[in-house]
Amino acid sequence: MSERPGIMSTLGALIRRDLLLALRRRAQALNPLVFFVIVVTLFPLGLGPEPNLLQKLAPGVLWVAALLSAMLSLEAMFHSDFEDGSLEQLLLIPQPVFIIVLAKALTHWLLSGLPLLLLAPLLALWLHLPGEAILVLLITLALGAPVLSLIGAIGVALTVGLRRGGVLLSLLVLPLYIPVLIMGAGAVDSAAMGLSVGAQLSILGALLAFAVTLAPWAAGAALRISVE
Amino acid sequence: MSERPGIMSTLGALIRRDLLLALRRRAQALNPLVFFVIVVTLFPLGLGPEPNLLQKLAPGVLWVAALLSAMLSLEAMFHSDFEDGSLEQLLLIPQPVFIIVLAKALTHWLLSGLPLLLLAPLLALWLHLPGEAILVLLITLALGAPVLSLIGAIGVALTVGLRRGGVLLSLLVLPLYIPVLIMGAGAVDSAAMGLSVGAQLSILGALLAFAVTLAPWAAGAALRISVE
Amino acid sequence: MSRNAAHPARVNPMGASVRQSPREYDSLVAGGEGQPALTAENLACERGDRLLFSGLNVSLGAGNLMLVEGPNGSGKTSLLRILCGLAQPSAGVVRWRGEEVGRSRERYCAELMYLGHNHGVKGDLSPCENLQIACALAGVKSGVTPEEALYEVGLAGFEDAPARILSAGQRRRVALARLLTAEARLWVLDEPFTALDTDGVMLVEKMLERHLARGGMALVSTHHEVRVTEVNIIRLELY
Amino acid sequence: MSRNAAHPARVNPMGASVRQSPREYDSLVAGGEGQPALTAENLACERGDRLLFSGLNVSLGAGNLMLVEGPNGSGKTSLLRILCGLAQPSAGVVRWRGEEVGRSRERYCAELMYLGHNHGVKGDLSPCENLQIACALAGVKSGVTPEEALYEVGLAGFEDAPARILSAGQRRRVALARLLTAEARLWVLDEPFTALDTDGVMLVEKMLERHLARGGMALVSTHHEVRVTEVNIIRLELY
Amino acid sequence: MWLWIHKFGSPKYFYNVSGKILPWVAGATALLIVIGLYLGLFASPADYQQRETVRIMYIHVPSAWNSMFIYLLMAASAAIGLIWNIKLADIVAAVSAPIGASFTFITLVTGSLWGKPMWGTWWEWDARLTSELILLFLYLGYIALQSAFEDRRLAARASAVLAIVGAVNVPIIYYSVQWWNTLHQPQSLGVGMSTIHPSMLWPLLIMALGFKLLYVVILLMRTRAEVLERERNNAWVQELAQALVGKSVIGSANEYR
Ligand code: HEM
Ligand SMILES: Nc1ncnc2c1ncn2[C@@H]1O[C@H](COP(=O)(O)OP(=O)(O)OP(=O)(O)O)[C@@H](O)[C@H]1O
Ligand SMILES: Nc1ncnc2c1ncn2[C@@H]1O[C@H](COP(=O)(O)OP(=O)(O)OP(=O)(O)O)[C@@H](O)[C@H]1O
Ligand SMILES: [Mg+2]
Ligand SMILES: [Mg+2]
Repeated sequence: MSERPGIMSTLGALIRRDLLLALRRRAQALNPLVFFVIVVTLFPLGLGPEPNLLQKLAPGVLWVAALLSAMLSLEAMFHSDFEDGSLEQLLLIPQPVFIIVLAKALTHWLLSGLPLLLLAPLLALWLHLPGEAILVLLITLALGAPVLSLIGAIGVALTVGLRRGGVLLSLLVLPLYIPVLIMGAGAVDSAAMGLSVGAQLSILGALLAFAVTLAPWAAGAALRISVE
Repeated sequence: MSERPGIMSTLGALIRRDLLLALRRRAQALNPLVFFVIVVTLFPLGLGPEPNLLQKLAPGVLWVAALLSAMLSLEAMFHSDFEDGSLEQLLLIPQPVFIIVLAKALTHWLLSGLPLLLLAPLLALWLHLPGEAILVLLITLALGAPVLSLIGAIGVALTVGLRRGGVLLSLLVLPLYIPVLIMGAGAVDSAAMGLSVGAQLSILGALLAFAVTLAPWAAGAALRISVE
Repeated sequence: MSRNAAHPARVNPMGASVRQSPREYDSLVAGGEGQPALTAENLACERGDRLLFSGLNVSLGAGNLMLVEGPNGSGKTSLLRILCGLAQPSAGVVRWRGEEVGRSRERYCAELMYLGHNHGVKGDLSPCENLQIACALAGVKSGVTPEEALYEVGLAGFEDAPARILSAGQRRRVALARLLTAEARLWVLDEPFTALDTDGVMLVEKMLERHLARGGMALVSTHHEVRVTEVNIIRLELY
Repeated sequence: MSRNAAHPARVNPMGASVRQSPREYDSLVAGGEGQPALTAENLACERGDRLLFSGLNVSLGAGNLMLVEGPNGSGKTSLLRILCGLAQPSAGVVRWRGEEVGRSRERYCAELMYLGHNHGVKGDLSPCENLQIACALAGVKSGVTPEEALYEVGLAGFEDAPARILSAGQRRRVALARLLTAEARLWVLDEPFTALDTDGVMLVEKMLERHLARGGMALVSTHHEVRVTEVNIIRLELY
Repeated sequence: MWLWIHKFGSPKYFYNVSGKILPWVAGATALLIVIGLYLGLFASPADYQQRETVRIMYIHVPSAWNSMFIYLLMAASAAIGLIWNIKLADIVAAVSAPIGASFTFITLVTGSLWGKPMWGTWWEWDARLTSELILLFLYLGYIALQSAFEDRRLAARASAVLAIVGAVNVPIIYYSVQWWNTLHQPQSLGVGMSTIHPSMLWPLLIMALGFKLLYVVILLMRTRAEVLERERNNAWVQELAQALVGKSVIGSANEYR
């Protein structure tokens, strides 16, 4: 007979669960990263190898690729749990629903946002991005990627009951991602041209604070509705 | 007591089935198209609105977007059939397996490749692509999109038994898409610069012929393996 | 709290039905009458590291029902999938009318109906559309229309609702209706009674009886007692 | 062809087991002993255009077993999901210890275990890991370790294989083991006998008996006869 | 030939024979690589243009050759495994993939390290560089697919289909990349060296042979380990284990029962 677990220990247990599941499918857990790399390499192939052109494009391409890679791994957030009935079980744990969503968003970020930070410098080199701009890229990714995961969680929670929601999901989520994209790519672009980036970075920070406080609640409510 | 159906009538029945299913989920059937539009519009947002730069990018961006949109709708090709047991039923129809794959690839093309032809001119205009280049864009899409569907069918058939195969699928399929991308984007680029495009178009045609003859067999073999 | 009334749409007239003619199936071509049509020799199945069964022999002739029994995890599903040609045995061969099923896959499939744990009913289509498609793809048609088949399985009134909204048992019944629209000689049913109510169980038993009386064959895995009369029952005990 | 041998790993010692103490559950706090803990008044459920049931009253006290019976499509699953708070009724309220379950969701969930048609066993994790996670997330733990629970449900030896490779019935048993590791007052089981062999059915019956004897409550939908002795059975007939 | 394939395809025969060959091949490999390295790093002259950095070539070029050679070998043995159902061929294909991927990776890394001093950039979208990168993706896809299947037999068959499709595509990819680059970029940073001095050629060839043999050694070792693992329930492996330890250390076929 032990105590009913507290909120933090539940959050920990949920994250541990999802990381364990990811570990069991290592090949899949690496996939957002791989997708990021592949999309970034597609562009030179589609656009030609001119270094000058590539450098100009680099901020936009890197950020669009990061955004797509975050978006495409969103669907896995709840999908298998929904299919095998685990999601119903999760909704019946004696904790507020937003905890589930928060745990899912955190795991998504750990698996899709964080690894990008490690690989982004390499890809930025491929696209001939200058050094200071790479630093700014990392900062924008560090601030922006969690926002993508959190906003994404709302979208997935809304579409989880629908089969083949995949691309419907992108339709819902992409418009919300656009501010992040504009600020992120804009900051890197400014840095590459030697301009100051303070304004964009603080807006990104504000978006992050906003998303952390609001997204879990919205996503929790969405989840309860769409599982019924 | 009627006759055992012939190959062509089975193919027809399979395609009708998949189109009917798509019709029932109209919102999803439109999604490859919507995704194409979204990706193309993301670029001006990530890169800034300079017309010259955009025109230079247009061939690459349009083709990369077409490729991603085809790729992302691939997963739906077999996924729900696998989950609900329909795929086993399909594998037990008294016809060679490649028929199933061929029907799936054709439906995929009807839903993801064909509609792009209608929307591509509009998007090309947004990106300031000149008129002759738009014509070439349409020709390359007409030749290339079926190749994407056919090669994609191999990838999906290989991963259908694996849960969360989504991004693994892209890893398998994207390297195989590269020749199509290079030729397609290359032809549009040449056309925009006023060069001749005959060589690229004939290579695309050859790729199409190649894919039509070989992909269904490979995908059929893959399907039988991965459903076991 | 407890109310009792017969549900009109569910009264099942299978017994009195004259829709499905009791005509015999065409007699077996190869092997002749009385010869087993489905045979398997020395089958073995290994899953992961475990040997589920080995040295298993199966032979099934016209009018025979084979019940595959065994506790959970003993390999019933694995065996049925192998016998359908959906999975490969680790040793042994399965033959249909003397030919290896791997070789003559299409001829075998034309006479085979399989119903697995997942029954392949598309939720987005109505029961009627589900059956029409199954009909268009199947080998030989029995002449029973989808509407008639749905009536037989007690789904009158649900023909045109999307199958997604049906209950677990109702969806199972749609899958069962497929057996009626096709003229399949061999039925392979993996736990066909799952999710069915008592009416439904009786319906399946009636269907089996009629199928066997016409000279059909059936392979059924189940944990229930199957009450069919006057048929040749072979029990295959896995353990 | 037919072989007979007891399968040693599946001999189930539930009857003789001393692991799960027959200690009573803590007596109900609100409402007092003997008062029903779960009540629902005037419940109605409409799906699509059909009214499945209306004016339904449910009340369940310590030691009571409620069997929800009815033909396929009569609304059993819909009712159970409503009583769990997973779905909203179109009319009426569900109360747990006098409080509306929508309001006091977390307190209700701490004492509730639900087992649906889809049982939520993760195929990528081993049965043991599945149970550990369920334990970490559950309300009150019973003190039975995952290993012990798996032993009770006859899965000794399968603790560490990925659950994906288990057979349909074995996966169901993993889900059942969850009931043992948590100290839930109310069990809601939707067709718990699905896919189980006769041993498995007996196991569930034993588990139910013991749960009820300890003052637990259970809501079970089923098409089978449930053979539990000495308990207060309430039948709810849907049609 | 057919008989030979079947005989050599038997895991036990392979295990015994490869056990005898392995030390010799390993010795030859070590010898060649040591000689090659000595010649390359000390005995050969520095390039008048590239100076000492040219020595990266003795690693870079042999790994580049290996990376392509191994892919073809992998696809061929996967095809043999698929068509004739020979377990050993499946194992060889499965085991080759990570080795090939490593050589590809080494090529990319050494190439990049070389590119910085030579071209002033870590990476250039040159045709050969790009196709090497795509080759790495093909390897990674193959490995990911292989590891995504539980059942080894299915994994082998599915990834064999992929390897064959990939092999059909490798030339297409290679030529289209070449086309793409020459189309867009006339100014070429050619990687090829048409004339190479014998004092550099010899160490290069020796290193190339050494790397080929290195692949063979790793292949044999990993294949032997894999054979033991997959055949662990067979009598001959059990005997081997018993001979080694004196008792059966490996789980029996029916450990769950
Ligand atoms: C990441 C960068 C690089 C990659 C991926 C790369 C890749 C390759 C590949 C695949 C080959 C074998 C080509 C064949 O046999 O057809 C090769 C050969 C070679 N590479 Fe590189 N390379 C890179 C950078 C460099 C650099 C910077 C140099 C020196 C300037 C260089 C010099 C050579 C030479 C001399 C050969 C042998 C020439 C031949 O066989 O034709 N590589 N490289
Ligand atoms: N979303 C929906 N829209 C319309 N009708 C629905 C919906 N979901 C369920 N139904 C209908 O509700 C009825 C009851 O379904 P439910 O799953 O509760 O039945 P059940 O008693 O559990 O049956 P079974 O024994 O087959 O499991 C069915 O007739 C079904 O058609
Ligand atoms: N891919 C696999 N790898 C390893 N073992 C497997 C795999 N698939 C199934 N098994 C094992 O094979 C055994 C038989 O499975 P099968 O589904 O055939 O059983 P069953 O007799 O149908 O059981 P049930 O009555 O529960 O449906 C199970 O013990 C299962 O663990
Ligand atoms: Mg089974
Ligand atoms: Mg139900």
